[in-house]
Amino acid sequence: MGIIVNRDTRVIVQGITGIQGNFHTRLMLDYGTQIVAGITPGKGGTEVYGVPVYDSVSEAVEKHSATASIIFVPAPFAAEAALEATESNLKTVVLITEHIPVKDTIQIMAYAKRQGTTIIGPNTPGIITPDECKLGIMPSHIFAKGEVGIASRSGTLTYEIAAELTRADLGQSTCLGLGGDPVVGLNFVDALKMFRQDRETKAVVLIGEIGGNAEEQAAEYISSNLKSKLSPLPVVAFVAGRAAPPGKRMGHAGAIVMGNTGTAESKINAFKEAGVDVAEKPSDIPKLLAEKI
Amino acid sequence: MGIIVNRDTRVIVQGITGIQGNFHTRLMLDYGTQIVAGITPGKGGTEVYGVPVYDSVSEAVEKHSATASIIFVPAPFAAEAALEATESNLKTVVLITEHIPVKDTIQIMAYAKRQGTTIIGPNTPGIITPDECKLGIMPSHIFAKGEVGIASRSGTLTYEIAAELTRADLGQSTCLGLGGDPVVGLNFVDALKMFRQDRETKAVVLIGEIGGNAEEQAAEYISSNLKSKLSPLPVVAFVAGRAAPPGKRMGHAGAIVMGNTGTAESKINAFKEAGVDVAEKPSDIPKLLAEKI
Amino acid sequence: MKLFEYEAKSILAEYGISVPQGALASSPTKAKVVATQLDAPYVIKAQVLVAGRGKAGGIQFASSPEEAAGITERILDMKIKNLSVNDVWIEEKVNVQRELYFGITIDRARCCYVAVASAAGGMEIEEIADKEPEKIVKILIDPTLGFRSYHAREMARRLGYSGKSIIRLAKVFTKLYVAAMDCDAELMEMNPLVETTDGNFVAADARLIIDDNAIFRHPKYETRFLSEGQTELAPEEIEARRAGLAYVKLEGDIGIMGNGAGLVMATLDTVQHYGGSPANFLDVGGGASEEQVASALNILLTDRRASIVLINILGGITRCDNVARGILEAKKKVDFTKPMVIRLVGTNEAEGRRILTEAGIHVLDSMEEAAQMAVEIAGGR
Amino acid sequence: MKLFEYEAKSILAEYGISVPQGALASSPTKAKVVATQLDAPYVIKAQVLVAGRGKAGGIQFASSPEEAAGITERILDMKIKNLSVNDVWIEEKVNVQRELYFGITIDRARCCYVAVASAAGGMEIEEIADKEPEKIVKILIDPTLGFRSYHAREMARRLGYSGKSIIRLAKVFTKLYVAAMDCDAELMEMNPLVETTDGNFVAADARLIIDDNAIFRHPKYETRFLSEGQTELAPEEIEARRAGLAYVKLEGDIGIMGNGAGLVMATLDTVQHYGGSPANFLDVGGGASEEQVASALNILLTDRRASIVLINILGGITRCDNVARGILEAKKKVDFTKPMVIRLVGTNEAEGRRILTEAGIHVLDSMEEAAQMAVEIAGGR
Repeated sequence: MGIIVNRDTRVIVQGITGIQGNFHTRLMLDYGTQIVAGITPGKGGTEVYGVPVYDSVSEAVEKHSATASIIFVPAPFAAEAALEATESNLKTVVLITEHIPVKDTIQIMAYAKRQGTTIIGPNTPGIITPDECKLGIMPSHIFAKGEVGIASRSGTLTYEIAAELTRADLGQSTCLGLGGDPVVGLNFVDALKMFRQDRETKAVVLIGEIGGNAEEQAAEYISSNLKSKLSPLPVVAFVAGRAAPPGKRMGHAGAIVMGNTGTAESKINAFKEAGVDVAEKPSDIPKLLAEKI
Repeated sequence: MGIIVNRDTRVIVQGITGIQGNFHTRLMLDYGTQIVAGITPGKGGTEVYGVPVYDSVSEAVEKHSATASIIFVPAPFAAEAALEATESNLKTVVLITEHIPVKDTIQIMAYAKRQGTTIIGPNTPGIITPDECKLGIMPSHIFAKGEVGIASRSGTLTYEIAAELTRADLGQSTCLGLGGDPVVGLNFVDALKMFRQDRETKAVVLIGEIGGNAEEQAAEYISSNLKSKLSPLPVVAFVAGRAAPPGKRMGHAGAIVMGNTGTAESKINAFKEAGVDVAEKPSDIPKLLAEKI
Repeated sequence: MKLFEYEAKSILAEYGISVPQGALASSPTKAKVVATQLDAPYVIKAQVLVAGRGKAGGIQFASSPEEAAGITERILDMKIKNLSVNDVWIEEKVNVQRELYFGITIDRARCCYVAVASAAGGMEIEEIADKEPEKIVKILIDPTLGFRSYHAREMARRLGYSGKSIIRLAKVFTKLYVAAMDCDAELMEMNPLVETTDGNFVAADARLIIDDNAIFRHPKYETRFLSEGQTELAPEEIEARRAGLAYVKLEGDIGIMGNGAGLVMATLDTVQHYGGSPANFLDVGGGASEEQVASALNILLTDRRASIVLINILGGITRCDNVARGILEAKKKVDFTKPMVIRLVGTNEAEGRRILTEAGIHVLDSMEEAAQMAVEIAGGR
Repeated sequence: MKLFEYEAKSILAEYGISVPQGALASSPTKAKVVATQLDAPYVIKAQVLVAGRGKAGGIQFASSPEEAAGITERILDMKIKNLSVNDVWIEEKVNVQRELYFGITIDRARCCYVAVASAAGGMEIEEIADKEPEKIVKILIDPTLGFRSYHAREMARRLGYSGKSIIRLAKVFTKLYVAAMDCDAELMEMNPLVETTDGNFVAADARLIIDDNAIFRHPKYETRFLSEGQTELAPEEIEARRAGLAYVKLEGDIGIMGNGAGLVMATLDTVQHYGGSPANFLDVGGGASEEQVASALNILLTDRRASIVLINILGGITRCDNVARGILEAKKKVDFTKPMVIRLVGTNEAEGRRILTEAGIHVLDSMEEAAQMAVEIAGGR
């Protein structure tokens, strides 16, 4: 169980013959992810770690009944790759690539919405349902199967927190990297809706950061939907970037305070008003969670 | 009754202050069409025959609960007008304008499909449900209320045939001009599906011409759907352009034989194979129809 | 509007598609000069706006500038499907490994553009579709998405290519698509698109038809659209176009005009039905003015092959009295006359009839009656 | 990437939007020369890449070329929010009837571009949103449809315009949209967009931020993106950008680096939580090489304000042994040293620890422990 990916997910890797694509294909195969095909235009007919490579997504999807794609294609070509995957009616597309122009991302999202494809990312570490399927670049060993869902806008900070949880014997149902760009496919509210439907997930950790208002929207969703006595879902949050100055991008294209919008304070206050515990430091999260499960 | 338009249709006229728009607004009002507003950007606040003029469709639709639009805007601006009407969620848009670039028409149709808007035309005389609503430029006096549906790719030829029918006491349920362009919003199959659902329509006349394969598709639809004993719908056809040479546009942008496709012979044969009577001359139609009703 | 091969090729070149080196020549002397600057052997091609010039001898080969001059002379003397040849295009012959077809056109039924490719190039696409339909690869183009690099690669793959050739060929396809959209093309094709012996792709022939309705977006073609010698249109057709009339020249002897494309086509058909032969199609359109009717009639009256004129007007927006006045005006201007059969009904019919009857012109009620009478009169001559 | 006002205005002019006549000057002498060619009165504006230059005295008026020269001298001597002023833009003052705001930016939550207009121009849009939200008109732009003429007219109408002004103003809006899309703008605005006393619309100030990720599509800005004096970035920030690192200069004394934006932000927050003050944000990114780690550390070691360096690495893709080697390499190159607190866990952790421990550097397990220790050491100095 968990959300979006599981042991039945049949994956193609777009950009499988590149350095990143090749490297992570091996790691994902090692983890047990069902990788059924790879795509690199002009390299059809070759193999990578026994995975057959095709020239086009449609050919691979047709021959291998793939349901998901993970994209390692460089930024200038990533939008085309994502559109190609979306046109082939894949259910899930994980867009690892960083530095995709936002104009391209906007186009991808509009088309994905029409096609009913879920896009994760761009600029995401991917998604992992421990012991079932890893569709991403996260270090595998820090995750353990369990009942905590994680949705995060940050990569290594997620690893930090997942590792803390695992150490505290709080395994994860699914850990979902939303992506560090200003425009991404899934946001916290989407993640919460899915975790709420997942029988395995008993609590959720949201890892936010400065920029945009995805955390504020999550807080609003939580206070109107997840506080009901019938289906309560405990949520704990962390927000990075209290020390960030306005107008500066903090590494992620999406992590920027513009005027008064997108500050850590605003997000933390919104969460608190929605009754969500906000951790001061990453290491506080297991404690806060333990009280709720 | 009839299809698409009736006495409840609430119409806006886009381009109401132009020569054509003004002229036909008067004729449509005379016919009893409910024209609730007109649009000409920059002329908001004025009136035409007592009809209030607005700067934008959204404003007019909001204030007058319009359900349909008829467009008299010149070709270079007609696409924008049609997109504006479509965005405002009107049910029906009649695009009278001739000479719209086909690239623009393709874009209009794609957007209309997404929005669920029915586009009639471009390059159409419009649609009339006799005694209820005229949304077009056809001469009113030749039509009479009755049970024959007409769908046609041609304007004056439709008048010719409608007049023959009226003279023969065969009134019309709705008379629909599909438009003379290569790409139009409704085709014969769409019209047949609607006429089939209409309780008032007892028989249909299809007026085709050379170019494309809309007639062939109609024939296919008829033989698989309208021959059943449960819901038979008699259809009589006429196809103009037997004398037309290949490679030449016969007045309409859409009336052109390309190689072997789009010939009158092909269409006539398709109809005959589907069991549809094809009139040799327009005046034969009432006779052919009279046998069926 | 059809463009000449050399014009279409210069557009392809602008968009980065390889075309053979070549130049235009309107005389044997010029042909020799330009050939000298190119590498032999040469292909010499009549620049005419009809398909099938190859079969008519309009494409020939030469191995020296002298030979090129001789061939140019012969081609410039030809008439190809009734069109004279004003120019030839002389280009370097490419080394063919394989001939492909690739084009962008419109799928009317699906309301979209369509990309069509075939591994069998060089023939007309309709012929390929007829003879080797299995060799045709089509992709319908989603208007909001466009024709993408991966669509192009998928087409290349389905044509049987693999490896780097897929990418090279796909780039040519996408460039053609962009060119076609920018040009408002109704049809833009490379046929053959040649895969050369060294693995490059070169458009050895190109065809471009611009959507007449989009000419206003392409000002450089606007005057060309109305000028003679630059189109496949007959002089009368150009004249009609300038007057805003839809006119097509045919082979018969009954001049025909009417209002509305469908009605005029039906009039032609009815004339043919009764054994007559139309000299033309002429639609004065909806709401024609006195002047338009007069110019239209003038075209018919001055057409020497038309022995009789048949006019079929069903007045809706068009007013019968305007038509009647236009007819009299045109008759006045042309100093000879022809028998006229006129059918005139609809808006302001009484007034129109009165005007014509007073001028001694007989007016009929029915299209069929009129057509029949016209055929009889033409036959009697 | 932020563009200077004068650059943004030249782009607007290319797209047919009216801007005041003006010219650039980098000295009082040049200012006098260019002013002579313009009509007085003049506006003289510091060309700096920060908002709020008006309040800082960076925008002044002059009524003669001599006065323009004097003002230019004073403005060129200023520092505006720590940035020196290299150029002023001198332009003709427009006759203001009304000041509007119009801009195109991104709606992150809705995944689309958004057009924002206000009848209250001249203030920052956030300020308008704060103070007069009812004056803001927004249209979300459907990505497959774009911002259409009728959207622009509807916005003009909702700003209170009527008649021909709607059409004139809408044309300016749609031109800005096209320019913004062509430039891959993250933000493009005219503020104020002035309605002049004679009813025209003139962009009196303009701002353009190009999406850094799209710079590859705009080759003319590519070198500019990495060069000093042309951006609001500090020299260290430029150096980091050249090395492919994400770096932001801050005001404190604890130099911080780590891998991953979120982790580094959390490190800063934790340092602040324990009472310390970060000197910077520095993310070496995922899978950093030895060299990248070395260049990153070099930036921290040479930053005079940073009295101590805190390194926080959680190895996933990034290998701890590479990080350790990079640290030693950087230390070797810089001839002075600073206290270092290093937290290093994850992939190849054992090897990384061994390398550092052998070099006498102490390695910690926990981010919080490391942050706390760094704050203590910095405080002890």
